[in-house]
Amino acid sequence: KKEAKPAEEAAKLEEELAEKEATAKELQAKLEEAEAEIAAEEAAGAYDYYYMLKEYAGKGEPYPDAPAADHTLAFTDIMGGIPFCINVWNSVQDQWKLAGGDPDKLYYADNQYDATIGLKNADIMLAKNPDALINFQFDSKVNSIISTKFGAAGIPIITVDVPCPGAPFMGCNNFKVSYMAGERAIEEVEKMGGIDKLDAIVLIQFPAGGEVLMLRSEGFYQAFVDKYGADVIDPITVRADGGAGEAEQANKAMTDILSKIPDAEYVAMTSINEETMSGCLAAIQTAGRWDPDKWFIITMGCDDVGKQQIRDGLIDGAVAFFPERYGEYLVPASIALMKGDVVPPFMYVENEIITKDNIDEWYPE
Amino acid sequence: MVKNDDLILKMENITKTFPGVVALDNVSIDLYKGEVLGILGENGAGKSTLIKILAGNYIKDSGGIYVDGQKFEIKGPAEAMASGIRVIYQELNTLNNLTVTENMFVGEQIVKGPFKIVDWKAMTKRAEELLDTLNVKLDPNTIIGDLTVSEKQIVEIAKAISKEAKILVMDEPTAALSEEETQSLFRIIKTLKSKGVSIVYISHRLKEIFAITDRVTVLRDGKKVGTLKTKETDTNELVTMMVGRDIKDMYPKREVPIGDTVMKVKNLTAEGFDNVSFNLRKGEILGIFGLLGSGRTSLVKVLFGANKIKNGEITVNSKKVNVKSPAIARDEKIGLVPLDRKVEGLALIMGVKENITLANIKDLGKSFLIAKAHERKKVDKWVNEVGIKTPSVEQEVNSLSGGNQQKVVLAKWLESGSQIIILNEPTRGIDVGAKIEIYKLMQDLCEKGSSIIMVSSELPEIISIADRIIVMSKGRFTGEYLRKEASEEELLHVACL
Amino acid sequence: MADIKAVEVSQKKNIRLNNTAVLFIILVVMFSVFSYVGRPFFFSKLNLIPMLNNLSFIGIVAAVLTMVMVSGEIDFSIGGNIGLTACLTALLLSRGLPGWLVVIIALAGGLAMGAFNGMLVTVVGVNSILATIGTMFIWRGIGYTLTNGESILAMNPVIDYIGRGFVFKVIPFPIVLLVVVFVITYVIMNLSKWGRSIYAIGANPLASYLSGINVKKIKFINFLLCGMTAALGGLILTSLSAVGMPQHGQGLELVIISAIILGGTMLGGGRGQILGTLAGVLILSVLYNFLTIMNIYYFYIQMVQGSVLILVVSAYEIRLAMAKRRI
Amino acid sequence: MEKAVKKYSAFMNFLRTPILTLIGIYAVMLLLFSLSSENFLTIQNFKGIFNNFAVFGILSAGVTVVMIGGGFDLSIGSTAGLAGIVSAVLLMKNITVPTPWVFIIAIVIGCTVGFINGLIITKVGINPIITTLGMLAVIRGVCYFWADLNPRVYNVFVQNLGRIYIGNVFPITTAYIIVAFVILTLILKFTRFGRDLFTIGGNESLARLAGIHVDRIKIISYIISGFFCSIAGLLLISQLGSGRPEYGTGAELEVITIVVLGGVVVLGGRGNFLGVFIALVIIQTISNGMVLIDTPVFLRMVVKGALLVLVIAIDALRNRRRLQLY
Ligand SMILES: Nc1ncnc2c1ncn2[C@@H]1O[C@H](COP(=O)(O)OP(=O)(O)OP(=O)(O)O)[C@@H](O)[C@H]1O
Ligand SMILES: Nc1ncnc2c1ncn2[C@@H]1O[C@H](COP(=O)(O)OP(=O)(O)OP(=O)(O)O)[C@@H](O)[C@H]1O
Ligand SMILES: [Mg+2]
Ligand SMILES: [Mg+2]
Repeated sequence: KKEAKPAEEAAKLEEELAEKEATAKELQAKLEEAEAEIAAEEAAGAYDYYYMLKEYAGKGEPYPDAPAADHTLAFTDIMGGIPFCINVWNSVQDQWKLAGGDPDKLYYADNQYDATIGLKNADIMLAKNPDALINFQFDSKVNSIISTKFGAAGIPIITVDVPCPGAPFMGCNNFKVSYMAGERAIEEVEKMGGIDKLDAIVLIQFPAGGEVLMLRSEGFYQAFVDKYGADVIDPITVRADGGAGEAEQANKAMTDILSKIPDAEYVAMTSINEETMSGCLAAIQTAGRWDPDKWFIITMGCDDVGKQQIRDGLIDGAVAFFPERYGEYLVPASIALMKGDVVPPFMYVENEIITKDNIDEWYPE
Repeated sequence: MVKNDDLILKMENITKTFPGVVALDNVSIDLYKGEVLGILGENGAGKSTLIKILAGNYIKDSGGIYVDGQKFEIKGPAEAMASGIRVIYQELNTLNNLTVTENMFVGEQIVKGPFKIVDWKAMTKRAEELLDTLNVKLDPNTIIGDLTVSEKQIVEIAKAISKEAKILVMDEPTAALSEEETQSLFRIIKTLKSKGVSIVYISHRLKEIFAITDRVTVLRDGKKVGTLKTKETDTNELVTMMVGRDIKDMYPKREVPIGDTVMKVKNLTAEGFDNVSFNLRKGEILGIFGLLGSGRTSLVKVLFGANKIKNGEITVNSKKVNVKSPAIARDEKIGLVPLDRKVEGLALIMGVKENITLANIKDLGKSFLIAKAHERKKVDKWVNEVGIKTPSVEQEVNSLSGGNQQKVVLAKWLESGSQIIILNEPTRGIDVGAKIEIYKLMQDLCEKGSSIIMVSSELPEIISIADRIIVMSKGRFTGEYLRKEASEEELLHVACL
Repeated sequence: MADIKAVEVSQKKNIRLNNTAVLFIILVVMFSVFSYVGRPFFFSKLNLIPMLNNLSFIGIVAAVLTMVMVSGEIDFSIGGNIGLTACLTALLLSRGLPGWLVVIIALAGGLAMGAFNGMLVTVVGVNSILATIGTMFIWRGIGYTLTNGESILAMNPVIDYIGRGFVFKVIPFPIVLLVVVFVITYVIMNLSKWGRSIYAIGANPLASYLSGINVKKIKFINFLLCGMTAALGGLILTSLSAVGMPQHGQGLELVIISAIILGGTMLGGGRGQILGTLAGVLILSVLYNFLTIMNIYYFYIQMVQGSVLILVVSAYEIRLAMAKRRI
Repeated sequence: MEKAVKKYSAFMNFLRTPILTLIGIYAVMLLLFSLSSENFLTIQNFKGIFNNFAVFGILSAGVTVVMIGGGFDLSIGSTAGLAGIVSAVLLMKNITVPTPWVFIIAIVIGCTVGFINGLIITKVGINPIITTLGMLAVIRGVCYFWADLNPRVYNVFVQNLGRIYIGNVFPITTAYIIVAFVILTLILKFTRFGRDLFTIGGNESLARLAGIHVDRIKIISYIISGFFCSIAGLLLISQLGSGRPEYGTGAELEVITIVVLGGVVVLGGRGNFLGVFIALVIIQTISNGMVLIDTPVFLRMVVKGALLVLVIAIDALRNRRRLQLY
């Protein structure tokens, strides 16, 4: 295990840590505030229409009165073609049909993980003047300009996974889900014999993706810190740039990380998504360091790739975001907004940890 | 057609036109087994074009080619080579990054075994042998970019004789060679001839034509003038055939009063030549003669600021100048009509207009912008004065004939007001008519007070046109003659010193 | 003199359409068809004005890069430059510097990047493809390092105006910039002495040098201008997105170069038209816009754009070959 | 004038390439990294470094061939992606295509793309950069036909293809690269095709005069590049255990950086595989070393760019026999 770092560095690290903690706390506070607000509104029955539609959506039954008929809805996708997004888009399409919407009036554009393209698409969608926009874009700050434009045009927005000022948020609380993953990994660590046996905690991140994405792994880390203390966790934590959620770069990064922790046997690990993890897993296997009993891996998303990884016994669990159910929130909420109704400011998917034990319950083959 | 076992090659009524020029007009030649056929003709007569057609490099417009009595449709160089036609091109063509051996066997490496493995050992050995037969000492592993022009030329010759050929064409192979090297080449030609190889030999040097050829075909302005047995003819006859008119008409010389010194070069040394001094006077045409690689081009490039000076000084109009770049040379009113106008003189894909004003862009208008009418007026003036034949001043110079291209280059320097004009091989590759016009233009300029430095390897031209001739050899001045004193033999002799 | 007459005959063959005109005809046809097929969305102020807005920075950079490419060089670092400029702008704003000063610093930064490229190419003598692929990594890497990969909000009246302001309350400022840059580059390339030198250098650098043109100086200044306009592009993009982020401009080099080539500029220099570049930028943008309106997936849009590039350039080559044969 | 025969060895000619610069840089890097991290100079680490450049190494083999012939290939990343995803789809559990056939199909795909590139470049006469830039987009689009299939690779043979170590130390992928580089070196040195390629890259019109079938040889060079794209595609799905349409994105820039760093001249006619191999190792060692010594993630991009600029600048200065005038 690594020796303690020089005082100077330690101080700097502490500072960073404090900052991160502050961010996390701030977020938590906001969250609680929002939850309180939602509860209040809920009690007042403001979201009834949305909840009613959502019930049908959840059951997969046609919505009453075909509320989407004669309406238009725009969906901008964060990165077309990746499993998670394919699942989301398919579910939006299915739900739109259940809502009685015309498929031709469901507009689609692919933001390609690129702010410039995202802006262009937002403008094109604006020109098509839909009744609502589902915005799935990778930078929360770029979203502010999109929100301004749509606000001016009086078109409501629902934002997916990445916050957008003034728009209801649907998706995952990144910090929360990764904290869940951390807690789950801790369970495994405890079963194996406690933190002393753990050699490393590996966080495969995508720093270029911005803060929101960083929370997807920092929560994992925070769970460990909360349980064992920073002085124990910091020396064994390794952060790596695994790229934009594609397996290739993650594979290379993981190979280098393995060299950095040449003696580590027991490792807890998470990454921004399962595609990334699949690259890392391949690297671990290739390096001959793979032992399913010594790696505690919890991933984010549980998309088609993740499910397969669970079934194959490669990962110990995945926090399910249920991308295939995003439409059940998004479409009812869009319809509610189109009709001038209100929806909760935060619509979190109820995340579950999917493991080999419960996967068949959630996803019967 | 009469079947003749000895007739190896027959080219019949070959016609080839380029934009603006009829390079070949119904030309026929025939070549017998084991003979050396000389082809003579002025620059631009069409000699190279004829052999490039034979080599499959150009496609003829019409006419027929028969090899061994069989009609032979050449689609490209590969077919020509496959049927035993080998060519030493006039333009040196080397791959400067590769070694002598590699260059020598381009496209036809020696291979062995069923998998056709390139046999480097054999190739190096063969290269050594070939260089030996040519009497040169060169390591075949030398990178060819490091060699001198004459060495490169020898490599080219070695390349051409490296493989058995039925027909061997040599386009001015001796242009860069010393007397000794030329003699080695002749020995080889004789050996090949005795083995039954037929050789087409192109040269401007009549001496060589008499020394080595059996018959000689003369071309003029793209037409065949006739074929003679070498033994039955003499210099006078051949020259008359080549020129087609009195030499006097060919080289119209006017006497122009010669004034004070305008340019003075003292102990000039640079890459390619050593310790050179001379004066140039107002209204004078100073000829510089030398063989390929003698340092002439290096010299004029230094005078024009395109090459670096190592030592010595240049004075223009009694003022010492440091010609560091062509821009400075231009500002000192020096102009250069370069050796290869297509590469160094013209922006080929631009129009006549743009090319004429190329060296004087700053004068195209008073402001930042080009005054189009002003430019047009200037250009029209030069087009008329110099006599450039072009359908329009917008025409890409690419499509002009060589002579007109050369006039465009000249007009460029006139437009920039040059007083000292350096011409490097001014009449290379242009037809007789245009040549005469160029000579006239040069003398018009002298009459108007300009001075001219003319580099040329054409003896008749330099002897007739230059007022004074300096001879260069291996980077040194080896002789200086007034026009009246100079003779072709003398100059050639001094040039080989 | 017979020759004079020859001159007067002139220009009959110039009735043949040049490539730029053909491109604009294609553009008009595309536009009409798209307006019909994509009705009612495509042909509307609400669509076309933002489309122009969004292509403004691409067009601006493309115009000046055309100058570089006509002179026979290329600059792959423009995307990196845009990214670094965006980061720099946002960082400086977040430090509380006044907007006008930030604009000046950003443009100066662009100049510096251009100067570095220009030095590598003209002084050291490095092939510009390689030099600028290298600096592309450097600029973008610095952008990421400065911001630690995070995006930074960039709100400031001056910056806001650059991408989102209106002139006379109706004309978006980026479109004004686009027009101004195209007018200036058009004047430079088609009407000025400077432009004449650029074309000459691209057509034959050696002959230009031997005609007294200062080839290195002109190439160097072209790189300077290109660096500066890329920085301007970075400012516009920062303003359009209200965010400075190191990802800005990623991959734009290929988009912009494709547009320029589509517009008839040849790699290797000498040929190219500013208006052709405008047409190229417009064609690619109109295609993207229309196909997105038609709900086509991004990858198929890319496929169409790639095919159009190959087809149009094939057409140029075939025209050129036919023109040669005709002589 | 008697001139002494200057002796030139092949070795001296070889030293004209940037190989010494590269070796120097690599030595400095080894020193720096091994002083700063005890984990650097370990067999374990070098196993990783070498296995990591498998795909780029294989791709650079083809690109080197194309570039020596004066061409350019930007479509490699997309082509590898296409070969990869199609193979992965064919290897899916519910599809019963025999493994050898999958390989054949992958190779046919790569070679076909190469053939199309070559055909457009030689017969239509479009600049190779433009042609392959267009193809880059077109082929990537084709990859997305299979975007929603998410094929995983379970075929053990295919998995092992890019993952096993010979004698537990030496990555088999590096063996492929070495074999490919050696074979190509031999082909370039000892076959007519190879020599003709150098001639074409050095001076195309001379090659035509010499009777070389320029178009044919260029097309073959693009087919070779396509072939290696196929292999790279197979390695991708082997090493990553899955097939995705985006695999190989951006590889073109990385590979060109490597090839150029290795001393292959962009305009053709010069280059050798030893240089490319060293460049591969260098690029991979940098990113690895910088991870080990905890350099900020983003600085690596700067260092890579700076290294490229440095090496080509040194090469430009070294090869500039006379002052460059324009
Ligand atoms: N590729 C070409 N394009 C245009 N014109 C050409 C081309 N090649 C030759 N010409 C023209 O054809 C004519 C004949 O040229 P050619 O090179 O055959 O003459 P030559 O007899 O070999 O002259 P020299 O003694 O100078 O070598 C000249 O007017 C020349 O300008
Ligand atoms: N910069 C240089 N570096 C090395 N050698 C040079 C350089 N310039 C010229 N030379 C050599 O100097 C000699 C003279 O060259 P130069 O080109 O001046 O000859 P030339 O007589 O003008 O030939 P041509 O008329 O064919 O151009 C040649 O051997 C040439 O290879
Ligand atoms: Mg496990
Ligand atoms: Mg000739």
